[in-house]
Amino acid sequence: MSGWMEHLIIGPIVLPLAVAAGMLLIDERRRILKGALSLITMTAILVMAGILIHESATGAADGGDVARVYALGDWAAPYGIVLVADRLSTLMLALTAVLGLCALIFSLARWDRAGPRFHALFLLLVMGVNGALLTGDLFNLFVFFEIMLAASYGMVLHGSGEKRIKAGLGYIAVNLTASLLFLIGVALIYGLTGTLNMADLAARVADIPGQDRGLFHVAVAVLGVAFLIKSAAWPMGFWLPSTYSAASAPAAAVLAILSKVGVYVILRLTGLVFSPMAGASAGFGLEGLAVMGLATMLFGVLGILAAKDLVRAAAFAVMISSGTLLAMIGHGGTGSLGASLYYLVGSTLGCAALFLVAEVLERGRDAGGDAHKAVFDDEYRDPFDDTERNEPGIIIPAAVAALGGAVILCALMIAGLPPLAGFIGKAGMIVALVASADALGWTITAMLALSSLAAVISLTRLGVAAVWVRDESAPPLVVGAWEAIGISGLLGACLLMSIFAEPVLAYADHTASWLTTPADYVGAVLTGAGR
Amino acid sequence: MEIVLALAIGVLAASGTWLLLRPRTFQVIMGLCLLSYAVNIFIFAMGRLRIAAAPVTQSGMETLAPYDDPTPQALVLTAIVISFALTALFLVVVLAARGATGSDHVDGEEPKA
Amino acid sequence: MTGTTLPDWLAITVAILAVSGAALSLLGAFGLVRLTSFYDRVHAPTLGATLGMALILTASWLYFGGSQGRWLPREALIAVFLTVTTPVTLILLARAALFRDRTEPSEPEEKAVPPGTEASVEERR
Amino acid sequence: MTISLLLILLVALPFVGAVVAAGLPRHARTSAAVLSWIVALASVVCLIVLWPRFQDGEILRLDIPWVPSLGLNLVLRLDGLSWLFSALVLGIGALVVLYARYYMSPKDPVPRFFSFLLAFMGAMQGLVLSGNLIQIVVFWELTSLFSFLLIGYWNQNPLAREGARMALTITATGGLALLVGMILLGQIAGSYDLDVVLAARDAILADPRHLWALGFILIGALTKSAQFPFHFWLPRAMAAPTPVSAYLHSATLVKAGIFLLIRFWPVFAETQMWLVVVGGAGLITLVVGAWTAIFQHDLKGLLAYSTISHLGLIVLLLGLGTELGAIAAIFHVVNHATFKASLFMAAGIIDHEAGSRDMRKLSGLFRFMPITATLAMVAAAAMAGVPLLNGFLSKEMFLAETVAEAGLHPLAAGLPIVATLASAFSVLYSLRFIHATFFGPAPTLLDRVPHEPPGWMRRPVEILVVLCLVVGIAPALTVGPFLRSAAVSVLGLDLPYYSLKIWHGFNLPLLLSVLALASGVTLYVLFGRRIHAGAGGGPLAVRWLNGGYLFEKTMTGVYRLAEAGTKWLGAGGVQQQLRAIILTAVAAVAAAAIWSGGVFVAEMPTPTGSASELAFVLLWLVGGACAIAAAWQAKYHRLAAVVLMGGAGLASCLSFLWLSAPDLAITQLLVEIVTTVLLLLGLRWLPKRLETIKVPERLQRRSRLRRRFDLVLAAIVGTGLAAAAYAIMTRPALMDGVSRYYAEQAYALAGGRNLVNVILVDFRAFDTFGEITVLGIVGLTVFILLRRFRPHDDSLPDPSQKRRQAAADRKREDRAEGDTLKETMLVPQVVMRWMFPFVILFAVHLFLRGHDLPGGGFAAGIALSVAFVLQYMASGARWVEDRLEIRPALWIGSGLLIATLAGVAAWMFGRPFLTSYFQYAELPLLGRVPIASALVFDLGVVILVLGATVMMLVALAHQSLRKPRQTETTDKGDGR
Amino acid sequence: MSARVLDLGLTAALILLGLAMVCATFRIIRGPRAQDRILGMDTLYLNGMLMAVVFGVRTGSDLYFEAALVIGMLGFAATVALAKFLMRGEVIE
Amino acid sequence: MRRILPHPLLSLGLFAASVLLSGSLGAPSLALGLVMALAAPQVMRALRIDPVRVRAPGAILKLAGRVAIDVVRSNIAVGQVLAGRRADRVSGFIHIPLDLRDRYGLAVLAIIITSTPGTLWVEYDRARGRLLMHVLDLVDEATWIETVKQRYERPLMEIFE
Repeated sequence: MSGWMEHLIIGPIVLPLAVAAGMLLIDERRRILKGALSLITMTAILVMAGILIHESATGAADGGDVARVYALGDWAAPYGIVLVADRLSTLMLALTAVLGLCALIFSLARWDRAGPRFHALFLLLVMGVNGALLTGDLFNLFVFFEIMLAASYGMVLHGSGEKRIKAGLGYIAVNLTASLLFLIGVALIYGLTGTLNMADLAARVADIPGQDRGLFHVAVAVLGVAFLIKSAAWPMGFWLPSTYSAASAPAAAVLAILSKVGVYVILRLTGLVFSPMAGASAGFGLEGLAVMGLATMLFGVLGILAAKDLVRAAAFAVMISSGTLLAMIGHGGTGSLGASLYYLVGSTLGCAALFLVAEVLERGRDAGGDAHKAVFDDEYRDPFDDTERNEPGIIIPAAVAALGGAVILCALMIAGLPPLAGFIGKAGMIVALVASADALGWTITAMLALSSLAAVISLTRLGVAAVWVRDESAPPLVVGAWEAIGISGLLGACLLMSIFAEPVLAYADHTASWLTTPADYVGAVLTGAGR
Repeated sequence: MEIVLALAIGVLAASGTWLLLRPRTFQVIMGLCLLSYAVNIFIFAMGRLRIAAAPVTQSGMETLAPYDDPTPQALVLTAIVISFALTALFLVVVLAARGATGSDHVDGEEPKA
Repeated sequence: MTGTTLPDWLAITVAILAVSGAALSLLGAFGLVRLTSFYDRVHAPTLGATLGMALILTASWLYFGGSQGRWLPREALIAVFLTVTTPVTLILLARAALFRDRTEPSEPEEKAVPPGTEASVEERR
Repeated sequence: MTISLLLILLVALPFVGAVVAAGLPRHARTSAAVLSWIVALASVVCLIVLWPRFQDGEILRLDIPWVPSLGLNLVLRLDGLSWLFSALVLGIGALVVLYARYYMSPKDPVPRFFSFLLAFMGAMQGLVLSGNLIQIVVFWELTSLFSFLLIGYWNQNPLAREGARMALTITATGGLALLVGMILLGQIAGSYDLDVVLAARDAILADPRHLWALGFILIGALTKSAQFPFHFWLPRAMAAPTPVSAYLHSATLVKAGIFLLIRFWPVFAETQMWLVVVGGAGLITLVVGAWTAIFQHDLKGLLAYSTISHLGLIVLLLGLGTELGAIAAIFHVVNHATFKASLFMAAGIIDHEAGSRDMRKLSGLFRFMPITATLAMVAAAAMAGVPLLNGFLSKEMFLAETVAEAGLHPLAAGLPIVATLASAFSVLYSLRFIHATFFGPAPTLLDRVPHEPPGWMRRPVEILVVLCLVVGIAPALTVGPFLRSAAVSVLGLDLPYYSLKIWHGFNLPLLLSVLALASGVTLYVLFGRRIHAGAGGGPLAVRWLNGGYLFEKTMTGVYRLAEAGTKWLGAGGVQQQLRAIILTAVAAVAAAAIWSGGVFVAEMPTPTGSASELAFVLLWLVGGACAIAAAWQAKYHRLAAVVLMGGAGLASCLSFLWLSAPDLAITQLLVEIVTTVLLLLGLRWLPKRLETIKVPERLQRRSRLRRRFDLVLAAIVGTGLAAAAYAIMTRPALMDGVSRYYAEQAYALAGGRNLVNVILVDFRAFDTFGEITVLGIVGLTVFILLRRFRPHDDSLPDPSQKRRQAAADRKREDRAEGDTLKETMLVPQVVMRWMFPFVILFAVHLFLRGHDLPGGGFAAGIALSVAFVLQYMASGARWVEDRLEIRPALWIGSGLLIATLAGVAAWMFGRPFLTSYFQYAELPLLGRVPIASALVFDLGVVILVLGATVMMLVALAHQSLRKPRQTETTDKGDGR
Repeated sequence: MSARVLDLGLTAALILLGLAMVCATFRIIRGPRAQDRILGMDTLYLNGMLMAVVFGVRTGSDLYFEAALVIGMLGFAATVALAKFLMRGEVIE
Repeated sequence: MRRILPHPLLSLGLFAASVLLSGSLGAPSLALGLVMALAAPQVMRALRIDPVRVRAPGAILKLAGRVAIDVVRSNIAVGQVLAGRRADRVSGFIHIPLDLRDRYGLAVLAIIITSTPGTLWVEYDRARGRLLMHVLDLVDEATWIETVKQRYERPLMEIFE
């Protein structure tokens, strides 16, 4: 272990934390400084994620895959906690970085003024997500989940307002329950196997004695329920629409990744623990996942059709995307997984972008609405209050047309219509499903088509209502420059991954096959350097 | 000993679950507290039960055999802290909800008749 | 049970001290059950908080002194802090109870609210 | 190379033009038109240049890899059919651009219009030039998308918006089906390449899945070409500007479906399904469209239904499955495009110059716009199938085919009759179109005087009408080669005999043609007036066949269903959500247990009978009773519930102690103290609940049921958790887990004896690191939330106790307000204040000894914060804050920073984050003292815990202070 | 012999303290008024602490001392908070 | 001296407590005790709390002994009450006029009274200098008043005033 590159992997965790901690020491009135700081930090994270993903994509010198292992405290796995940057986690890391950066830029227009300590919380949230993605330890995963959730509570409640608080209440209650289940599951697993390291667990699964196996499965089921709650699977995801639609736009955009972290963990664990090398446990729970996923998709479809505004539709789109992924994981197979990963990235970006766009479109709409009133008419005025609070900064022209275009792009991404990445992902999944030619595959295909259809119907309805139907009396649409940059950043990412679909898809496919052969991962972690 | 502790976990968990499913925010907070007691003991129990075997090593006896499993204890400590923090947060959100909506129902409004 | 090096007399003393302390505490706690008025009940736990505690702590001190040679009376810390802090609770509690009884006497069994204290008559209305 | 370039240009030019046009300023009407015109012309030139390359079935190809792993490549493939369609798209496109320049109002953002138009053109080009199945879908959906934008161009008009949405919904649905169908087809054929698929006809038909593939593809094709029952979107799309109607809804977009059918005609034409579905849909559409068209009063409506009918005709031709039918279909596509586009443009001119499209308002326009009228008459005649016009030719071929088919199949016996009927209808509505508009008395209902349009606006119509005439008169010379090359690319080189002559001699088809003409005229004479006076929409089945209405109904139904479904499948509130979660968890556990064939739980061991276990039993008797009582009391006696919970907490602390976990006991105790204070601080702001509140009987019953259910659920959860715990506890202890390593190495490698603490600050320090971050975040969030906290009205006033005590104080003269408090706190204050340094001392000890003995940073931090809380409780917030600087945010920040720095410091030694270092230092006087860098980390923990806990408590406590001075913010809680 | 007596005595003490806790719990649950419950809680804490001490003696381990000290030193903070709440309706003013 | 040791008694107490907490008389423990004894009282300075001035240190011991005896005696007495031997006893409130005004003296008195089973400090009216006390076994009001004033208040006044 030598050179700064070795420590790169922990950068996405330590850097935002250190900056956030430092910000707490800075006067809240120095907003520009804080904004600049977090912008720099997020950019740095993006760069780090870029380096890591580049490394995963190009592979090791001898042609194998790279799983960079970082033994915290210099304690080798499974005794210490390790961070593992493999194909999957770096992919998610990069996604988070892009999303985070864009949401941050968006928020610079005005949201960072809606409540105190925005930047610190934001960075901490990003740190939590990064940690959850990188960690190779189950309990540490719990801890990072909690960081992520604690910060997301803060972000959901950012700006206060009755609607937010009501939604936040349910969100917290549900997630606390999930955390308890998580703890129970982890504890049981420890009680049976004596380890918390995921790779070590994967190595031990096959050797679990027969009389312990039932209990082990119960433990994983409990754990699975916890993750399913986080990934908003039906019937445990009812909190998601109300929460996401109540949260402030940049928060919602970042939250779009949160449910995917749940999916990520499920993917990781099924890949590691229930792989064919898991002996009698191989393939455990996949059917359940598939059923859950389908139910979630159905619920999302109904919800998106019933949605009355774009934000809510976006929230249900997040659910649909979660459901799709769960069903695909349940379906299994390298082909499906590869396309699903591609879809994961695309749909997350699309939903996030829609959250941002919708906020701009709909903010003028219910000017008297509770949420906004509470945000910007603070009974207890801030000492650093200023008049520009409600202004989104520099305004760019031709807002309506640009926003209309943005809505269309988001809708294409979410509904999976060509020629954007949403379509490619969906087509890839259908290809794999049709190829598998089993009943489950066909059911998922049907649900995929149905969900696309529902998204088209709903998003055109709501999009038309938001962009084309504008009251004469309504305030003119304005888009701040920061907002425009943020939105176009996300959409640009969508476009890029559509144009360069082949390399991205190849990466995803390769990741899928890496996931289905966990021996490499286990080997990399358990032979990692350490004391 | 084991059976008593198992029953204790069961009673705490059942009471907690019951409260968690109640409509008033205060009940839910209490439920979460009780549940986290139950879960803490549960995690702890995963290290099996030992009396008078606190995991503080004596010199010359650096093996696991004479001590209780320290790992679950460390996990419980972390869990205690986190659940404490989140309980506090939940409490504050409950208060804020009560302030904003005037109701202490978990939905932020009284159920319609 | 590592401390088997204790001399017999010390062991027996420790045992007696512990049992009697515990018994005293139990007696105090039992008072909580048995006494009928709150003001009476407040007195009960003091048994355990004073002599009961003292006996048990002494037992502990003797035990650790005898078995491990640790004669430094660490237990004294507990004794001192407990002695100092218990009254705080009790005083506050009694005061609160008194105030509540004066203003909202809802329990018929609560009798003998002290006469002549300030404003009690007016408050009772 | 040049060919590749040309191919690329054919598709890319329109898109480039679209992007440029989008960038033009809002009022640049002419520049946008010129740009589009140039683009269209340039493309046409490219097309013409390519023409000599293939007339005999050659195919020009260009492969551009995009996503090869999905089989999705851009394959530009030009054959005769593509060329013909491409020519239609570009040629009519060019004319429409010209027309639109004059049609569009300068008030509209015209560049955007041209941008959409060009983009649509590009999409169509991409579609017809597509050599890859998935690429077809891609461009297919793009045409839907741009047609959506074009239809909705006048977005201030609700009809336009509705029409656009409907069109998109229908065609996108079709597109999805098409995607599935294409993927399936590609998998059957083994490739998504069109050439491979077309060559693999036998293999495809041998695979039973081909029916599915065909079905899905047909859904796509039929929706796009507006076939019954998906036809209704087309009339609604008439809300678009007329150039759009002329372009999309006569010449191109709707022909995309036809194109697809022709493309796959060689593969599927002979399957039963093709005959039934395609033929059937075409037939019904033909008749229904024609019938409905008769009763339209709107010119564009009439044309729209007529288009539907003609599309039906083409589809029917294709559905017949004969080669001549296919040729006739291709021919009619071209013919229909020319005359229908010109008619739409004419209708647009009328609308533009007369201000109305309603035939009931229009009349006698011939005298105002004779040239336009003549042009329209010629085009309408072509539509009606009058000889010497192109329409006649293809209609003749159609009738001939029906007659031929009628002889082949008994089921098809009626075909000629139906075809003739439809033709008669078409004569009827064509006649009506002309007569009602151009003849009769001068119009009275118009609000302006109509006149001829600008010459350049008429020019496209003129060109098209001339084309109709030329083709009609000399078909073989004009359209012949193109038709042949297209037919060759579909049918192969050995084409069946067909003749493009006007005169085939007296035969049955001619007779039918004449019959149709005659009966059409007769019908118009007989019923024309009545139709004109009718309510529109027409009699008979037309109303219930109004798919648009049904669609709207369906959509509302869908929305309503979705709402109901969301409600039914979803949860109304948090309570139900939590219940669902717990139910799911229980179900998941049960399922897992069943899946793995049960869960092993050891036999109950015989009780050891040790008397000391009795004490443990008593302990949990207490704990359990407290827990249950807390559950029971939490609704009405909240204070009692807090107390009871404390009891349960104490029991668990003592259990930890009993079972060898002193660290846990200490921490849990401290946390419990703080939690109690927190809960009480919160309780002040929650409403009191009284048992006396009456709930209606009905609700009571429901809630009783719910409670019973919850009770059962809670019991199940409790039993399950107890069983799991029991099962684990009775298993042998783990001897090969990670703990063994900890026990063996903690002292040697990490220099600590307290294993728990060593794990926390060294082995698994990262957990602790995360845990304090959580605490810090929560502290911040609490502060943020409470800064905007607005208490509810009924908790605004002081608590009743306080008020009464204040009142009592005021009553007596020798007392000031607040004396009761002062006197009560007199003694407690002394004790609590003097405890302060002692608690600090205790905290320092906990902190220092943590590595070797029970204690540690977290416990120390909480103990410290209890010290602060004691001061707050004893003396009040102001007293404390006047004397001590309470800056929790600062503490949180510094704690985090210190912990981070302690971790980062390891980098300087080339070690990973959080690597600890320890050493025994020989200090004078003190002797050997262990110095571990983990202590620095732990110091960060202490500071952060203190900061976060104090932040929470203080922020809550400040709420009572804040009320009286509402305008002022109390930012003491913040670190500024 | 002495160890036996000691063990017996300490066990008895534990049981007695356990019974004392049961009594205290009775008062907590029974009430009837808030002050009774808080008093019961105070007693419970006290007996719990004593139990911790006796338990420490019984196991011959010094490690449980801090836990007892925490109750002895800081346990009153909880009851004071409760009492203060009862007295003033507010814990911190 | 004042600067370094604003509260000598406190420092002494802290030193003792620290050593007890360390549980050893080794050099590190003593050093830590010393440091704490010097450092911790600084918070008292921040809180602006008056130091305790003890005028008669000898009296403290005497009082302590007396209290210890009283505690044991009243333990027995109350124990008998609780054991049910005294069915006829009455409990009640007594007002005791106090001359003691020093805050610390009052605090110590409160602790003594409350720590002694059978008596409870309930309410102190500062304006009138009157203490309300609850007694479990109220035999004779006057005796109680006398006891409190003589046995406790006098030495306390000696110590603190």
